Amino acid sequence: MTESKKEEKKQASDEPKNEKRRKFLLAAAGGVGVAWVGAAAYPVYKYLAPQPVPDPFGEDGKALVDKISPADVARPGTGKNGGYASRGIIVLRNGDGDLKAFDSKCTHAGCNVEFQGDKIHCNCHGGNYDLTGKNISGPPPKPLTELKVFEQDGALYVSRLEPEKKG
Amino acid sequence: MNYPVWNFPILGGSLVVAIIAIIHILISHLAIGGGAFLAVAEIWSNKMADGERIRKWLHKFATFFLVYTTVFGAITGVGIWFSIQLASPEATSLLIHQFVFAWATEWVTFIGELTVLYLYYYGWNSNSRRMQVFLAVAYFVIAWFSLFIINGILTFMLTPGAWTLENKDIAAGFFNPGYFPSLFIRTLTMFLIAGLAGILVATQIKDDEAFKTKIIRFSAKWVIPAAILVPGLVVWYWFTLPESTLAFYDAGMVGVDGGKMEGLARFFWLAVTSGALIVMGASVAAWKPKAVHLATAISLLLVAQVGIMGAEFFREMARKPYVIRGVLYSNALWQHNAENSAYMNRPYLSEAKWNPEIEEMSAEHGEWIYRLQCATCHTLDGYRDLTYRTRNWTPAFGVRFIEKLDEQKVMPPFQGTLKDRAALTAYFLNIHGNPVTPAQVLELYEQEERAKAAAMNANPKEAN
Amino acid sequence: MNFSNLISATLAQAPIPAADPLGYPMPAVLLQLLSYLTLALHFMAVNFTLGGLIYLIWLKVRKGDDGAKSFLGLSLPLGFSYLVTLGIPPLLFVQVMYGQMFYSSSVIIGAAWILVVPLLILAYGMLYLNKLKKDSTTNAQLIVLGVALLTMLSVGFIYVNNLTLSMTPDTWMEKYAATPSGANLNLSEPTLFARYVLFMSPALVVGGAALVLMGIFRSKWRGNNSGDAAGSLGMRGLLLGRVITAAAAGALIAVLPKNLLSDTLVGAGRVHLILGIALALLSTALLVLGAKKKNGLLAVVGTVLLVLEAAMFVVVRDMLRQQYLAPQFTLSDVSVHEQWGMFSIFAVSMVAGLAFLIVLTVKVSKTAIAKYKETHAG
Amino acid sequence: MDTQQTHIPKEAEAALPPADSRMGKFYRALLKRYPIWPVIQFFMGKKVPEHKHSAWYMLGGIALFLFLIQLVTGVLLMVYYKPGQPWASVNRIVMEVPFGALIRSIHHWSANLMILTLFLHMFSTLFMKAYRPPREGTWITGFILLTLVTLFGFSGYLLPWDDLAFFAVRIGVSEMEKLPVLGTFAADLARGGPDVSMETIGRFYALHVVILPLLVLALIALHLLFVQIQGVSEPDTFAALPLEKKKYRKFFSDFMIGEIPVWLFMFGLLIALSAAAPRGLAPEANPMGAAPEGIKPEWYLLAPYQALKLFPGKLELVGMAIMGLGPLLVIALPFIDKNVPTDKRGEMITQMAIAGLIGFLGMTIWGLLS
Repeated sequence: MTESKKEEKKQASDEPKNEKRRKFLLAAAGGVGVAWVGAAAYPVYKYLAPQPVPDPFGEDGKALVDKISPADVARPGTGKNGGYASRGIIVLRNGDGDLKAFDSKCTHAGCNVEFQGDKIHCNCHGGNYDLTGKNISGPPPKPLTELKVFEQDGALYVSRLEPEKKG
Repeated sequence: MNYPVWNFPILGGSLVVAIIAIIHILISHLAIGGGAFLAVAEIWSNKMADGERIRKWLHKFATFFLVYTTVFGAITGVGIWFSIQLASPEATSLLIHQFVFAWATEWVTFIGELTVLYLYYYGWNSNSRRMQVFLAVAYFVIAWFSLFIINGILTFMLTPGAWTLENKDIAAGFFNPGYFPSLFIRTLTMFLIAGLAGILVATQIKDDEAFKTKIIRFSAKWVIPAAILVPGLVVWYWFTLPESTLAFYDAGMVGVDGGKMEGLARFFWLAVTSGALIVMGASVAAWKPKAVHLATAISLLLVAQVGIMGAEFFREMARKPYVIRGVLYSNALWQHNAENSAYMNRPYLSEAKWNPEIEEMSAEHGEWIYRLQCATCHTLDGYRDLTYRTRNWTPAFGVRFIEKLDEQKVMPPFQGTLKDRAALTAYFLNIHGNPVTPAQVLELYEQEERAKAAAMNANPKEAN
Repeated sequence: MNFSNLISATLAQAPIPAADPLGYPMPAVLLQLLSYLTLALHFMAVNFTLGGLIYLIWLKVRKGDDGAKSFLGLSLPLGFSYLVTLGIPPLLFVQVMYGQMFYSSSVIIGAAWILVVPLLILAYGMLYLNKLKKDSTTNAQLIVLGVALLTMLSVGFIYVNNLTLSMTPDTWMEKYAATPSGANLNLSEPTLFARYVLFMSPALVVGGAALVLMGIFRSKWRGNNSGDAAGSLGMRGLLLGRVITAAAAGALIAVLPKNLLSDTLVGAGRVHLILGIALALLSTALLVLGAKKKNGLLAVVGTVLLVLEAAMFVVVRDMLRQQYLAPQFTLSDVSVHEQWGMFSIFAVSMVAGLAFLIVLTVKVSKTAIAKYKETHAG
Repeated sequence: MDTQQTHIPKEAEAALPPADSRMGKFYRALLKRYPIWPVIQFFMGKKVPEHKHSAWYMLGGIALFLFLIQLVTGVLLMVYYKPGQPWASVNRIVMEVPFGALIRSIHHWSANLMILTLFLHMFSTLFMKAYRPPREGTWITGFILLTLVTLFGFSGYLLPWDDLAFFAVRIGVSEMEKLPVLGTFAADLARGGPDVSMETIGRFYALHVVILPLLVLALIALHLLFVQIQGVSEPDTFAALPLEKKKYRKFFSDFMIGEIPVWLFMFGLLIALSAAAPRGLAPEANPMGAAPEGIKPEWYLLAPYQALKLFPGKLELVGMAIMGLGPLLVIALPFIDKNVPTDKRGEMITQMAIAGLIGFLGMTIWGLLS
């Protein structure tokens, strides 16, 4: 093989390789560039990112129930829609005389549900829960979130329900 | 207290240092990275068919480089030294006495740099090719050693590591925790700046697009190492920073003009943004070298300049309120004195050396405390101005605030007695057109304290 | 601010700061030695650049020798950069030894002191402007060089102000109280102007010596008389410089407090002064002779003696300073914490570095001189 | 195979990437559907003359870039700004929202730099005499844009509802009140009442975020269209050159791409200014309290403010009349000075413009110092 042929062959085999290398380098450079731009854009993301929502139960672990007084749910079978920490709530007294409270946000699409005496109903898509908060018919996939409710100084308060079962 | 305090108006001493230093750092980085650029371009030109042309262009680069780095670089370097003597004599003295031979060794590199650069530049026409390459490489190596040395002293101030005033362990102080990340970041930044300077000189190539394209693409490549590696190095550097600095950074995301140390966060993001802008700008230049003109190239260097401003301000602010962290406060109060309550509670003026026999509780009392204790960092109506910061002060608030000056850990503790605090408060209140005397301030403060104490006795729960 | 009446009455004690807690990094004698050596070299560079600049302006005004003009135009920026660089070690060592005094006086004249930085940039930049813009008109060049001269003279003036102030702590408090920004000069110092002229006038001598050397070698390498005009200008200027310096020295002696003078000029002080004067006479004689006979060796020896002479006077200057400060401060007051390890790193790197530079410079100069001879022969 | 008749002209074929490449296919498909080749060709032909004052041509682009920054940061600020609780919401942006102070400072500095750039743009156009016919339209739209941007600044100044904003705007609008005949009517309309109040916020807010942006965008489009159609004006010295000595740079894309790093620097400068001198928030406006010390309008309104002080008492109206004449003269320039190359009158106008510039700068500096 003569020198010039060798050269030619070398060139021929180099070209696609060089092209490949070029493409790889360009992609790598692009990647580095995008990473830098991303870093510089982080402040904008951070500006728009939602601020952490404060704990509804505050420092002492409880929240005042709004628009429902103890008298409203004095008798078994009564219940009412109200609010706590700018969210919706349903407080009811069941047949056994126990006071129960549920966050009124429907587990299906987030509408606020309504206490209807024998059941809890969602007007948006017709979901139903029983008075223990269990989803019994319609689209809701999960029971309502139950809260611990108690009376203190003539007003109702709710706090996070301690999980009963563990493990 | 040991030295007089330079009350430079509007800017304040520290900003004078910063302005000179920021200019110097861009140029000094160019002075070192440019050496590598010269060396690589020399070798490159030897391998190229149009080597002679490249060298002709390189001569232009070398002329720009020589004038720019020796005139502005060398003198601003000396200028930093001039300004730190004025702004913080006590700290400068400490650094000089600890690192005098490090500085002297750095001076050997200066002489070496200069001489080799002159041999290279003035021997352009007579030296052999090999000699020119050798000189360029030698220049870079010697110049880089000057960074190697000064970097030890610079990083020492923020992270003195295992060094203490007692052990005087120079090796521990020099190769402190921040030393290596900082050294690598600066080295890569140097290459980047050299590349940007190369682009600038390339804009002077007229009427030959192909050659201009070649040189600009060559120069733009010098940004790549920094673009890839600096982010990782910054993370490393971040982990060497004192915890309190990081806490200031976190607190500094929000807030403006007072209270929080938000400057730390702002300048950090200035550095990051500038990095991104340089990567974008250099990519644009490499993509369309034909479009690059003088204003384009100058803009790239100016972006580097604001980036350096961000990074260096960050480094300086990270040290707040110390000038040598954990050893000496910015206003020349030694840490060991600050921990000694007997020292801190002495009547300030009678202990201060630079006291022209000012009478206690006189009208000038507060002014002299301001001049000797506050003016190292603050001015009245310029940089970090106290007129603005004390605008809402009441007599009692001022006295209380000064007592807890160091509560947020961004200022040194106050030295002096209750009377000193009252006098200083009176001084600021007078600036706002409230003509109270120190004695009146003291009286008002004590009244309020008594009322508070009475309220506390009456209703301990409510007064908290 | 009405402090002045308050102050002048009081202030029995000057506010001298405490010495640095780290102490001296090696015995004061060695620090002094290093400082003398480097300061002498710094003064040589200052005098070469300043003197060269004065000669260059003279030559431009009088439309003198072109060879001397281009030599000066080319070498002044280099001289300036060595002036600055050689100024670093003496400034470093004065801060180590006399830091308390030096920092205090620097702050007191802070505004003027920081002005040194822009002034240096201006002067240096003008010297390069003169070199790079060869095609500008004579008037434009004269303006450029005139600015450089004025700025250099002002920098020298600020230095003399600072260093005299650093020796007179009794005057500090009044100045500091009056202007917190440091917009002060030490104009009340009686020795100020005599000292200033004494430090600036050797410029004519050193610059003259440089012209003499340049003239001799130019004629030699070119094998003609093209360097004669420069040589004779240098010689005449040198003699004029000597006369002015001697007059300034006389003036300084006249205004110096007598006890300081007599305390300085005993023992070592007297020896150094006499040696200095002897060296001055000898170097002048050698340079004049060298210029007349076009003898390169004589002129080179004469120039080297100038450095030694400068070193002698630098020693006398320091001894005078010690007498000034004697009531408040002596070098032996300060503790010593030796840093021999660091010192040896410095010493080794300096010796190795200088050796490397000398070898390299000789090598490069040889090819350059060969090329010069080749181009200009005949 | 595509059987459709291709409408791609031959010149386009030559200029486009090869037909088998991805971009080539895309462009061809595009041109087949939308035959805009002549438009593209027109833009591609736009040239910028190259001479030693070429750098001034970048100012328009810089101003546009800063305007885009204003749009983006303005929208970001609107996310948290509440015209019902102006001060509290701005305070929240500054003190609580991460990087809120930074975004607000960028908005502030970009506004200032934009106005500065526009001033420079106007004066460079003036001194290069680029306003002469047939470019009257560009000149007039440009001048209106400058006025609108000043209004932008004025209306935006009030929105944080702090002490400084309140009194500065109160002063500004009451100047308007002094105008004869319709003064009070117009001022009341602007304020929504006899004094600056929360009512004013609503008006200024609507002006600042809806009306002015729409107007400015429309005018920018018109301004740019004029420039595109008529091309960049050539200064006399350049126009007089023989054709072979005239050097041009293609606007698309050489000039524009070369300007990108300049924009990047402007962005860096904005961040640097915001880091070094963040925009502060004064205490909430208190219409009953005393005005804060040293209250002054923004720097770009200082010159007329200071000049008005020269006309005390009843002379103020005279002053306002004289100052009203200034803008009118500026608008009328292309109708007064139209000869190419510059004649005696043109030179006189240049000298008058220099005098005007010096007067403006002098008044501004005087205002800053006093």
